[in-house]
Amino acid sequence: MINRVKNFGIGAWSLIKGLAVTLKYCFKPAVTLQYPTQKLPMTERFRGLVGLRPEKCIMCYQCVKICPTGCLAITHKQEDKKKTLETFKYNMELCCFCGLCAQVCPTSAIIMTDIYEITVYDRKKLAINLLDPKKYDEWTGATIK
Amino acid sequence: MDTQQTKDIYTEEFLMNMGPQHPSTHGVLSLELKLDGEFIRECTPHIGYLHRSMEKIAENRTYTQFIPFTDRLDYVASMNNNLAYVMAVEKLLNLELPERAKYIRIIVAELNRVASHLVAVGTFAQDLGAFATPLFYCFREREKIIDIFDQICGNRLTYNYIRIGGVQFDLPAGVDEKVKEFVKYMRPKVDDYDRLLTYNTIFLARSKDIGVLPREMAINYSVTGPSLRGSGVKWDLRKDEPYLAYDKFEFDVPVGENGDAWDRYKVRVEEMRQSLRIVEQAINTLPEGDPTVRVGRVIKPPPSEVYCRTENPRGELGFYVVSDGSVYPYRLKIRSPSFSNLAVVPELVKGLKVADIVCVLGSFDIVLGEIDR
Amino acid sequence: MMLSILDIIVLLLIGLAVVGFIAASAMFLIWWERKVSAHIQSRLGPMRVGWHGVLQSIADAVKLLLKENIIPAGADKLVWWLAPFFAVVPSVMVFVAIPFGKNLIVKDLNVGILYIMAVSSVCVLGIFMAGWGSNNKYSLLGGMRSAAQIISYELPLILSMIIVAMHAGSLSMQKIVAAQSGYWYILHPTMTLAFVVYMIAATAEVNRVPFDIPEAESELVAGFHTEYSGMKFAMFFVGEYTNVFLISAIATTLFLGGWHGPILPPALWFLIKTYGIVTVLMWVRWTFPRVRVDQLMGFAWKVLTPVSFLNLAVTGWLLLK
Amino acid sequence: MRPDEISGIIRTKFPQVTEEAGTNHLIAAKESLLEVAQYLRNPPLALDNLHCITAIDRKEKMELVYTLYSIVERHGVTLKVCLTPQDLNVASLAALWKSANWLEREVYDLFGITFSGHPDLRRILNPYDWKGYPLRKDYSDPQLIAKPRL
Repeated sequence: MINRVKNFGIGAWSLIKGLAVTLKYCFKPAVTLQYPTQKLPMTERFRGLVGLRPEKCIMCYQCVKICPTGCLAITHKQEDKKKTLETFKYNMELCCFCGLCAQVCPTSAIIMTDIYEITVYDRKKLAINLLDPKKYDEWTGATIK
Repeated sequence: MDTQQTKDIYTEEFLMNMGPQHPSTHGVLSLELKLDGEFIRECTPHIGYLHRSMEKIAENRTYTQFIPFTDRLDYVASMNNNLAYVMAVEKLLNLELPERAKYIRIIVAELNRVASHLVAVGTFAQDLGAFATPLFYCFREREKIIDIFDQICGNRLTYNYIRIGGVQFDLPAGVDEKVKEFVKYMRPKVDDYDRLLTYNTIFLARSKDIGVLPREMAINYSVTGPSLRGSGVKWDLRKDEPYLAYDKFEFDVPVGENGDAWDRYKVRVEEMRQSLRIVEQAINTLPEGDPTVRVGRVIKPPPSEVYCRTENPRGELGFYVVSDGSVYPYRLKIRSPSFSNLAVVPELVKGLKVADIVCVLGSFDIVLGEIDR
Repeated sequence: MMLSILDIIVLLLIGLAVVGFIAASAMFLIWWERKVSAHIQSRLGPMRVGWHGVLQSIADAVKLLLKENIIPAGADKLVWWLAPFFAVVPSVMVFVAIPFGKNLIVKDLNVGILYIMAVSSVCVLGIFMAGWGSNNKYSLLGGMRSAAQIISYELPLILSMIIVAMHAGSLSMQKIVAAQSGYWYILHPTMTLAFVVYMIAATAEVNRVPFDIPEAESELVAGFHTEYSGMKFAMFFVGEYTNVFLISAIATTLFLGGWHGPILPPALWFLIKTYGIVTVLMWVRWTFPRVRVDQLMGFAWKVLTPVSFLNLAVTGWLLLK
Repeated sequence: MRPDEISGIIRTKFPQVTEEAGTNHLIAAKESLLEVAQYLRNPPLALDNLHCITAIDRKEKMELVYTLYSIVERHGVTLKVCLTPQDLNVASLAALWKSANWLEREVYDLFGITFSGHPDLRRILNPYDWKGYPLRKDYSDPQLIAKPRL
């Protein structure tokens, strides 16, 4: 009977210690951000949407080959030894933001921007052409580093 | 229960479906419970809702292309998945790694173990009814680790950081300060969890002697990781079959006594402390040099088979890779720890109450991405 | 005795005042709980609707009003429809006997405590009907658990109230408060034990953690109010917060000297003490895990009830000595 | 004990168990699998933990690889069994190691190898009424979009 009361005492004391922990954190400042107004700045290596600097692209197709989910597709015109880019299809729906294309590109024409808010109302808008300059205006201004 | 008095009362067991969409099945797992009032007579799990047939995908991807897929296996500890897969391929190529690459991999894997255990501890407390408060504390600490990973490799959950032959980038400038500061910040927090949860009398009442897993049954079902150590089996790959540079650090392996839910939880809390010790020792003695070995862009391992396993936060994740000399692996088998850990749950749960199945399931800390592959 | 028109109007006005106070206090408590729980969990809580989210409860109420009224298939229509009323109406009826100030009381019944206990035990019917009527296995389990829990915690509750009545020598709430003018009952040794037993039993009575088995989120999805949405869910929600206010109000009246207090007006003292106890209940709610059903029942019958009977005997012996 | 010691002990006990060239994987015949497994399970080698079962579809034959470990003795053995595509059936080891129950169900589900003596051989990962065995090399499915080979 005695140790039942003793256990009861230890139990009650452990409850009070638990309350003390929550009380301690009750008066500490909050760690959360108010999302739409305050946004977390993305780090320098952050892998968001794929961005392109068309002038640097040498059409070596390395990025198309390495992409695990096959979301890049390039067509180019070849006139007497001079290759010009025609279309650079990028399908955001399949992209898994792994960063392999940006790592394998020899001239770092293709890079990962820091846009992560990708929401569309119509699925077809997820497949975009990286060549036209207005591609990311819909989401906050494109910050191609 | 079947005295004369209850013989003539017609009672009937009813079938209750728990999942696949349920607050505490830790993913898309469906448990079919045959209930007699509150008591569970039988429990049959149905899995496969998240089956993406990773092994078939692996046969159509080159060795480097499959690394982002390993992130999606145990999505709570994706660094450790990368590590296991990449070590298997390096064993195929029998590649020798520079010291710095080993140390960086250990730091990153152990930090990810702390983050994964934080999720496990938070959701286990949530399952037992401590609504949201411990979970928020654990996620507040986990956020600090995610920031460090964000700085190192650029992503917050699916890191894709470890490459065949080393790591993708070297550690950025200020990271070792941040890691040391995190370790100092995290130690008192783990003591907080002890005060808030581990010795709380209601927490003890809910998880002591629930779902007791004896030693032999644990080994027989090949349960691995903290759930095995909770049953008193001192088996940790980092100590018994040291890979990378684990033999250079001293840490001890926490072991539970009678293998109930509380012991498994206690082992995880203890392991967080040990992982912090490893990270501290690794970051202090980080060697200089280039963390990657030059491996050609096209990786064609010689035709052979290899099995390599590492100590994941949930157990031993093994990769059996068969290569036939081409760029694609011929067969890639993923031995997932949660798959075998889940196989024990129906055995342990017979006769317990509905509230206990949630406790036992939470104490095994399963992740369905890894089970269904 | 025929009620003249004037009496009826006065009664209606009083009724309106009470219901208005209940709605306002429920709204305030919902907002207050979200802020307290937020700061405990080192986050900010509602911040967008009004200064520090003050209008958040109103926004929630409007949202719930606009929700579609879904009746689950195969539900026992009448029982399911009636359940919210049975959960809320008894709580409102209890407000008759709560003394807010010197003469700020609807009707000073001389059987105050008896009336309160009789009326508030009807709540369990509402929860049980909700569990049974929703034709959902989770709700059924939740309803069964709530019936067992509330009935078995009523005994220690009544016993601790009787101990106070014995000391005060009357059942009427005003007389109990009057008896405590100089000397709060909580300071008396047997009364402190009764206060502790009362608080534990009262937390179980209103299904708050660590005894919130009937609507255990992590096991029974949402327990008895799984199938309720819109205004019906809002009624359960308001009912729960009114009950929390009630048990704190009764606790202040019986143990903390009701509206007695040095300089501030009596009604303000009453509210300060009541909301103080409610904040402690919230603090407890966001710290402890949930007890299992059989432990809960065991605790009620094997610990609380014997302790209350012992306390009763000791009080009787003390008073008669 | 070192791997070659272990294979030495086993091969002395079971002459028909051969060793694969290079690696020290042991290859046992289909019929003697249960008997060899029984021996491995008991004390001299005490392999108490069937870690993983891998099936490899080599087109002309199907290989089953049992990875066994012993926590007591801290050593491991890899046992292989070759099956001809005609009769994809082998004795189930669920009686010896309980982990084999789910592992064999997964191999049955993805490769179609039936295990005689298994408590309840059902599909585990795919829907129960799925046609065909996905991980076989000759498995083709109209919706399966093969990634363009390099």
